[in-house]
Amino acid sequence: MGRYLSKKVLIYLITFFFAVTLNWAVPRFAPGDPISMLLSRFVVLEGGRDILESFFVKTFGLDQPLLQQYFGFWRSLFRGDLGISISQYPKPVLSIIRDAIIYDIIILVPAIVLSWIIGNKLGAFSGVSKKADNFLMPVFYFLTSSPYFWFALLVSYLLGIVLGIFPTSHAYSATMRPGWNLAFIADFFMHWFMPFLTLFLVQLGGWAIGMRNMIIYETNTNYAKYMESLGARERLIRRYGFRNGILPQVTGLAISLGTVVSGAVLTQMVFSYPGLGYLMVQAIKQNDYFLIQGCFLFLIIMVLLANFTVDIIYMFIDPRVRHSYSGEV
Amino acid sequence: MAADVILDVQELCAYYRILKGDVKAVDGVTFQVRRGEILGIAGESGCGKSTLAHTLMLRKPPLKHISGKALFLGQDIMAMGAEEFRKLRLSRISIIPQYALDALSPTKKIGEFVTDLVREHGIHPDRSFFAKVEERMRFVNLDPAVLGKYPIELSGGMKQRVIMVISTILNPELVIADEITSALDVSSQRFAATLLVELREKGIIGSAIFITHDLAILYQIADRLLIMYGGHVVETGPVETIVHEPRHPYTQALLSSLPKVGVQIKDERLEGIKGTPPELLEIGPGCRFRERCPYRTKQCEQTPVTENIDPDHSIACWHYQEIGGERVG
Amino acid sequence: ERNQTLIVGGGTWSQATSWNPLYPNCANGIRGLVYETLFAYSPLTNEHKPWLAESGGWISDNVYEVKLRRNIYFSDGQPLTAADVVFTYELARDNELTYTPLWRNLREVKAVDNYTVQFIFDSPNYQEWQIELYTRDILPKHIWENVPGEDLMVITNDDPVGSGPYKKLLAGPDRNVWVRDDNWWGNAVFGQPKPVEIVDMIIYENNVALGMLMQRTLDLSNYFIPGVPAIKDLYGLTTWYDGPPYMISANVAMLVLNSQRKPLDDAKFRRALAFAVNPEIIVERVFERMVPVSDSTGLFGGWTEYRDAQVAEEYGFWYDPDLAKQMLADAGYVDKNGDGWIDMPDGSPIDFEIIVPSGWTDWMESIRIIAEAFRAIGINANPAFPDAGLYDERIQTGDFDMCINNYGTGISGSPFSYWNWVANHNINRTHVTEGNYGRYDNQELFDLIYKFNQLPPLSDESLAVASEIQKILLVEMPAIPFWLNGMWAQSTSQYWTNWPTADNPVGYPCSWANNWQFGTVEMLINLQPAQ
Amino acid sequence: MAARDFWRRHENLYFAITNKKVIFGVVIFLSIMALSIVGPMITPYDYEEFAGPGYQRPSKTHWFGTTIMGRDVFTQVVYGLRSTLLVGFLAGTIASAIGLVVGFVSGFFSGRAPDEGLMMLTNMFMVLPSLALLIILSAYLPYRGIVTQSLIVAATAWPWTARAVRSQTLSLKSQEFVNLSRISAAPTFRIIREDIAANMFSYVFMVYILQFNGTILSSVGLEFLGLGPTRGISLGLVLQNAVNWNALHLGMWWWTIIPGLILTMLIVSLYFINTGLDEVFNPRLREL
Amino acid sequence: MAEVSKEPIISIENLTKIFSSGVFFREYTTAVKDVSFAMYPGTILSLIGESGSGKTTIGRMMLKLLRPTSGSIYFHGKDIAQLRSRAERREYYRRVQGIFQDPFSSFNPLFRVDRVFDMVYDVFMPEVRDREARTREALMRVNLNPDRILSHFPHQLSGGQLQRLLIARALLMDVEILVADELISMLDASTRMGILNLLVDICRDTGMSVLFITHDLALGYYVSDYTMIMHQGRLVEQGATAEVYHNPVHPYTKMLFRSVPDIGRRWDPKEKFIPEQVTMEIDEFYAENRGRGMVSVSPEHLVLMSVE
Ligand SMILES: Nc1ncnc2c1ncn2[C@@H]1O[C@H](COP(=O)(O)OP(=O)(O)OP(=O)(O)O)[C@@H](O)[C@H]1O
Ligand SMILES: Nc1ncnc2c1ncn2[C@@H]1O[C@H](COP(=O)(O)OP(=O)(O)OP(=O)(O)O)[C@@H](O)[C@H]1O
Ligand SMILES: [Mg+2]
Ligand SMILES: [Mg+2]
Repeated sequence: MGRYLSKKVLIYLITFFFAVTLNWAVPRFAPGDPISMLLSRFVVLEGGRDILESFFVKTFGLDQPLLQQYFGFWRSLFRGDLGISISQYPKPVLSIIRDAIIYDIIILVPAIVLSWIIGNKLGAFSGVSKKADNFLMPVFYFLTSSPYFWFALLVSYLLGIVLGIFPTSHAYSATMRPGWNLAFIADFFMHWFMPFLTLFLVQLGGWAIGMRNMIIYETNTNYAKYMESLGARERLIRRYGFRNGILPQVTGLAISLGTVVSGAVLTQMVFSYPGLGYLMVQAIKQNDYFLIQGCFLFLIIMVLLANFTVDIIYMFIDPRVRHSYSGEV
Repeated sequence: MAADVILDVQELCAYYRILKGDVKAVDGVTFQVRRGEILGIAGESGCGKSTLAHTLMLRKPPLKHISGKALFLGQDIMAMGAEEFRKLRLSRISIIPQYALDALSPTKKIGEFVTDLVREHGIHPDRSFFAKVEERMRFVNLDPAVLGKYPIELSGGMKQRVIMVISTILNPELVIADEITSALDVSSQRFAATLLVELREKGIIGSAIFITHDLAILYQIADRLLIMYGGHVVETGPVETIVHEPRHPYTQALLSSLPKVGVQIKDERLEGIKGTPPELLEIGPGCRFRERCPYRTKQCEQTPVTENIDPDHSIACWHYQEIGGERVG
Repeated sequence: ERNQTLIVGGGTWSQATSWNPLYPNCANGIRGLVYETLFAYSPLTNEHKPWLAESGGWISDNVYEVKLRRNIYFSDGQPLTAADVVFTYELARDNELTYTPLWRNLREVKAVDNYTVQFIFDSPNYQEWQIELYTRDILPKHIWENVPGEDLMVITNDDPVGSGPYKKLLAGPDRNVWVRDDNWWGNAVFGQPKPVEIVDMIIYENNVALGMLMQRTLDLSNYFIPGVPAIKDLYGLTTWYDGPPYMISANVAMLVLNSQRKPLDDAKFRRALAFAVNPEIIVERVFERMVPVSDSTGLFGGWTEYRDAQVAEEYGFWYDPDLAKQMLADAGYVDKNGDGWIDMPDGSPIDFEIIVPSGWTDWMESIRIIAEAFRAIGINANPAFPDAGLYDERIQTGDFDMCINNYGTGISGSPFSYWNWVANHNINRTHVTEGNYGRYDNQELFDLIYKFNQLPPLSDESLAVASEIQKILLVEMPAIPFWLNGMWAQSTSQYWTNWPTADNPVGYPCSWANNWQFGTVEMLINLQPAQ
Repeated sequence: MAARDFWRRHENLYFAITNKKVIFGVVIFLSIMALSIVGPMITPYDYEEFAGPGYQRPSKTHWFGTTIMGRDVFTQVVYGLRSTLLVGFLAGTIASAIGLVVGFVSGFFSGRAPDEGLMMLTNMFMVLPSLALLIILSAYLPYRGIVTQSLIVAATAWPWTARAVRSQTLSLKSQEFVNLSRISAAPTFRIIREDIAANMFSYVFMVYILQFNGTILSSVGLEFLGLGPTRGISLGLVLQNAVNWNALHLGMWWWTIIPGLILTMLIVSLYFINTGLDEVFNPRLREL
Repeated sequence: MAEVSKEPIISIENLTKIFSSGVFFREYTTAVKDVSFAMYPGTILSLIGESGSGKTTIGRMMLKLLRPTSGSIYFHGKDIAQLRSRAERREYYRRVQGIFQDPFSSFNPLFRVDRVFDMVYDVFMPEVRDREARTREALMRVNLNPDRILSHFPHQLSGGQLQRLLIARALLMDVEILVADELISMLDASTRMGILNLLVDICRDTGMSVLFITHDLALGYYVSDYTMIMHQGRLVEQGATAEVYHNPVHPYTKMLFRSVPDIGRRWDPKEKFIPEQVTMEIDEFYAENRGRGMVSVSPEHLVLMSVE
């Protein structure tokens, strides 16, 4: 068991190391100089840009040798310092991420978790009921095959503009001030609903399909046959199938939760819903090394943590894993 | 006499309906199981033994009941309503399947599995019930702690015993044991086989049908033997009679090809049976052994009628009178 | 309250992170809403409107004197006086700030009395000064004198204290919110702005902005929104003009030619290109007539005061593909190898790439049309769409044939800014960031532009130099002005009315950064709540 | 009788062509393919040409209507379909190929250093957030044609194929016929080709379908973010344009819904084929 | 018992196989431990043991499908680990062949069964012209009708036919050593004997030597001259078949004989038989005989008395 964990940890550490290095290297060796880019957009007196340029180069340490920059990067990483954003100077990358991430979480966690729960339930239902399957399976496939942004657009247009039920953009009304009052919460919910719905529906399809196939497989296994020969009712067998079929889905859930941030980029774009996704796209468009790195690093850490958590959870919920790594089998 | 019969199978036909046609794996099978006996069913692989068990316990497509009756305590289980039949299983008629190694749901502890199963039969698993289960566990030489374990934590032999306990937990009148020893080491084989006898001795089970391709084991534990060939029953009789005075050419050939400890090739050359078993797909009438039979005649193209040589010894062969009993071994 | 809140969008693209006016990338609205300049500038009338200043003018060839208004207070209650103005400028003398270059010919900034400041120059750049007057935010000395020199651009100034009509309320990942300062000194002078709050929304895509307009959750959009002419009336959107071109012009979109590459180093060739394109098609198809075609000189708005009609008449260009072909042939550019494409006089083939940033859809469509036009006269040109970052890198390092650009061509108080962008002299460096991406090298022109800068506005001499500049630009054609990008603005009248329009020019409907002092504050003053 | 014999011999084929899901999927997929092949031939326009006035709803002259600028949506869709299919094909092939090679090598040398190394790499790529990686990768390429885009998308899509192929290889490797070939001193290459690769074919085919779908969806996402091909046209770009030019808000449903629907149906059809084939190759799932 | 010549064809010395997996965190399984034996021409040597005792692993090492962790296998006095080049390996396989437990998975389902012969010709005797004729002859020798076998696909043939095909293949090559791993366990009672008899006949005729791996004691007795009993990777008892069967010494061997079902001899119904007991018995046995190691109880009978 300990061995299983240490093996996983080692893999994750190596992954982390490579990811960080890659993350550090890619922007630096790619074309596009974030500072000249920033400079060309400012209206300043002639000669003012030269002053700004030397200011930035010094501030961001881009005049140092590469290796030194690399080690410096690791050093500050361990201090929890992800550097300072160029495009949003002088805000620290970490606090930019912190401000944005909450919106990702608020949309994605419920969308993922709910779509996971409901998708699995529906998928299981579809897997055991032939009649339902004929109708549900195409629907699932349709949902999971739709590009997020396209689906988001349809939702936004239909519910927002044609029916006018929900506001089409942003996290809360312009006139609202965040606070723990009913009005704000209601307003927030209205804004939250459509992006949530989009993510929820599209992901629902995927989970349902997965579960459908799992349950068909599970209800054809020998233990299902054995139970049936011993007079178990179909409901019980289905419950068993669900329990076994859900295990691979748990991994999927963890991975989705890990990609919480990047998962919603497209939907967030369509609804101008704040979050890390848009931030990252902007950072990339503006060659903001530090912000890109920060976002990316953050994502990797999230994904690794999620995977790791699942590995641990798995040891508890699936006896097979525990044993296949302890050499008892 | 009739009161002594637990299971009375009459002219049972069950085919696999598949794309290519009907696989007549159980074709006009007639036999009885008497109270308190162990009926051994032997035959080559593919002769329909498992199909017979499935026909009695769990008919799933493509397996279809075509005709014939199976009277279990006077009631025809072929004609029984689904719910009625469901209740009958485990409590009165039960099966120990061939696939013991994966007959348990991998994510359920043994105890939970048992609990769930008996609940399906309206039994509330209280303390006294568990006391009984634990006692049975001890009876099969398993630590009752096994109930708190997952299947993966058990060895093959242990799983086999667990399955035997589960299948007989409600003291069924009839147990069908399908190839329960084939996957085991000789020592576990002996244990499992004698266990069945002990269960009967202790009155836990009424009668048993023991299916195997290994005549030597049947010799150890069965009271009567039924030899199947190509979906037909070719010979039925008390074990000593069948083993020592087989009358059907197939039984004879089968017995003479069995090696026994203490026979070396240089001393006695055993012969196999020439040719291969018939393909059961869309097979026509006639004795199914005729292709390989040294005594075949034109008459063999008609399906032989089953005749009782003794009250207890029946045979399906046109020529049994000419052949005469042959002592083997 | 919704009807006391003005919701705008289009000027802010990421969360505000700095409220420091000395840092050029500070929050949109810092200049104009929070900090104020001596003068405001109205592109509509091309006038400098006294703002903090009561008046100002050259009292001698090299001394500009500003008289400040009395009773101006910062939001912390401290008065704004000559000392603050002097402090603001001396800050740049003593530290490296973006306006430090001013001190190259500024000798002294002197407070004559509490309300009079004199700028004493060695040799004044009159034209640039025109722009400077409405660009510099006057900082409260009592606060900024405590900031160490090296931190001047670094601090975020989270709690900005300025003299302007609004104060910072909050900033989130999707919005900046400003709240009215009811004690603003200008209430008495200009009137009080109507919106109690201004919410500047960050909107990721123009279709979102349109959706918001349709839902009335946006009062003023400063996005380029395709389809506005089609649905304007349906949804009751207000634009500057009721009909084409709908928007006031804000900058010149020009095709920049890389004069370091053959055959674009040949002025004859460059000039011929100007005749090949019909900008009308671009205006019609891509912009649905929301922009006008540019004048050959590129001058528009207040700059037209320097336009020399005669030069424009004589050297201007128009759409005439046959003429373009003829001009090329005359200069020796014909199809030598018979592949259907025009070649160099020495026979080597010509193959151009026109670039705009990927995703800038209107420009992408435009260069498709331009490339098509070039191909129509036998010049092998193809559009290409590198990502924005790469586009910048390539234009700055001169790694391109042609590109569309408008970074420095925005309307200003002097055409100097335009010419200095189009033909900047500072081109001998790896990254060119001050304009003239095509690295057009003509010392005569550079000298003229420099000279123009040093001449008093609208003096005869300045007009003469301006004609000369226009002539050289037209003959040499380092960049071809094709159309005038609009000051995109669409507003809804559900909550606010009396939007500025051509018929009712009560302000400048623009929330873009650095433009609030262009008349946007006046718009705020003149807005009326609906019903 | 001969026909019957034929079907007996080719049971899987029979199941494949009688499987309702496969039929449904194939019909739709072929129709869409046909559209992409025939479409460009029958349309009188070029996809970049101003084919008529803007804002036209579907009509006889413009089957799918026109864009805001007057380009013909049908023409854009059919040309776009070509490149989208091409991207799916290329990226799916590349991703499957990488996954195949990695999975295969790693399965073949299971338990040894190359296996551990490759699996570590695979696990790394598996946990790297792919969209983020995609965005970063594509942002740093000067121009992206269909090929580069396919490469980028494939670069993040292969890991799960590698895992699947590895386990498949492992199970094939333990088949005795491989050992029989080895004790026949057959050349390693022949073993790989005839005993392993050939037997993986149907499996690989299904993996390929899934990759095809996955890569199409990823690339459409990239295209929407403006990180798609910088030249040419594709369904994703048609959609991106529709979004950028406010098609839906301006009431031009044909410009948004039709391409999106075709794209979605393309993917749906392949999923159907995949599920159907799964039932065919996996008799346990076969419809009874 | 067949004539035993002095020179072993193959001799195995202190063979050990430890499976390990993982590069960073190794996990070990000892499948075979310190096994030595030799094979002489024309003899059948049966290797008997329960599932997982390491029988297959020994067979695979002899076929060079697995590399021993330690110990060596000498083929005519030459360590087979040294056979590295393709030519050397080819020469080895020309003499040493195997047949696997599962006839169905021994054939690549995509190819006609002829492929196994073709491979033999391609690799070992490319010079042979009359391939077809030779193949037919070999098939006849194993009682197969070539016309009903050749150019069929594996799934069209029965297990017995396939297994015979493999024997025919070995015949074609005229091998010295045949490793027959659970040759008949997948086959029916009725077909078993035919194949077994065939194997023994071939041995007699050609002097081929067979390692007959099985878990069936009766079968082992029936065919073999020599018997080796394996338990948890070790050879616990080995010797002439009759010796081992009639005078088992090791508790494990004894237990095996007690539990084998045999027609004509019923299990003792009074004995409370529990498989787990044997482990204890073995421990006791080893404890009693501490330090004795492998002991020769009679000239042709070795017993493992203790493990150190
Ligand atoms: N699902 C099925 N579909 C079609 N035919 C089947 C199916 N299951 C079994 N059969 C066929 O039915 C016949 C009888 O099979 P069955 O499993 O009853 O044999 P068996 O006597 O139990 O053999 P074994 O000893 O190998 O278990 C065989 O010919 C087999 O091929
Ligand atoms: N490739 C492998 N990797 C790791 N362990 C292995 C491997 N092959 C076999 N083993 C292990 O080695 C031991 C011996 O296996 P082997 O297959 O030799 O037993 P066997 O006696 O042939 O059993 P059976 O009668 O079931 O064929 C077992 O514990 C098995 O799990
Ligand atoms: Mg069976
Ligand atoms: Mg084995």
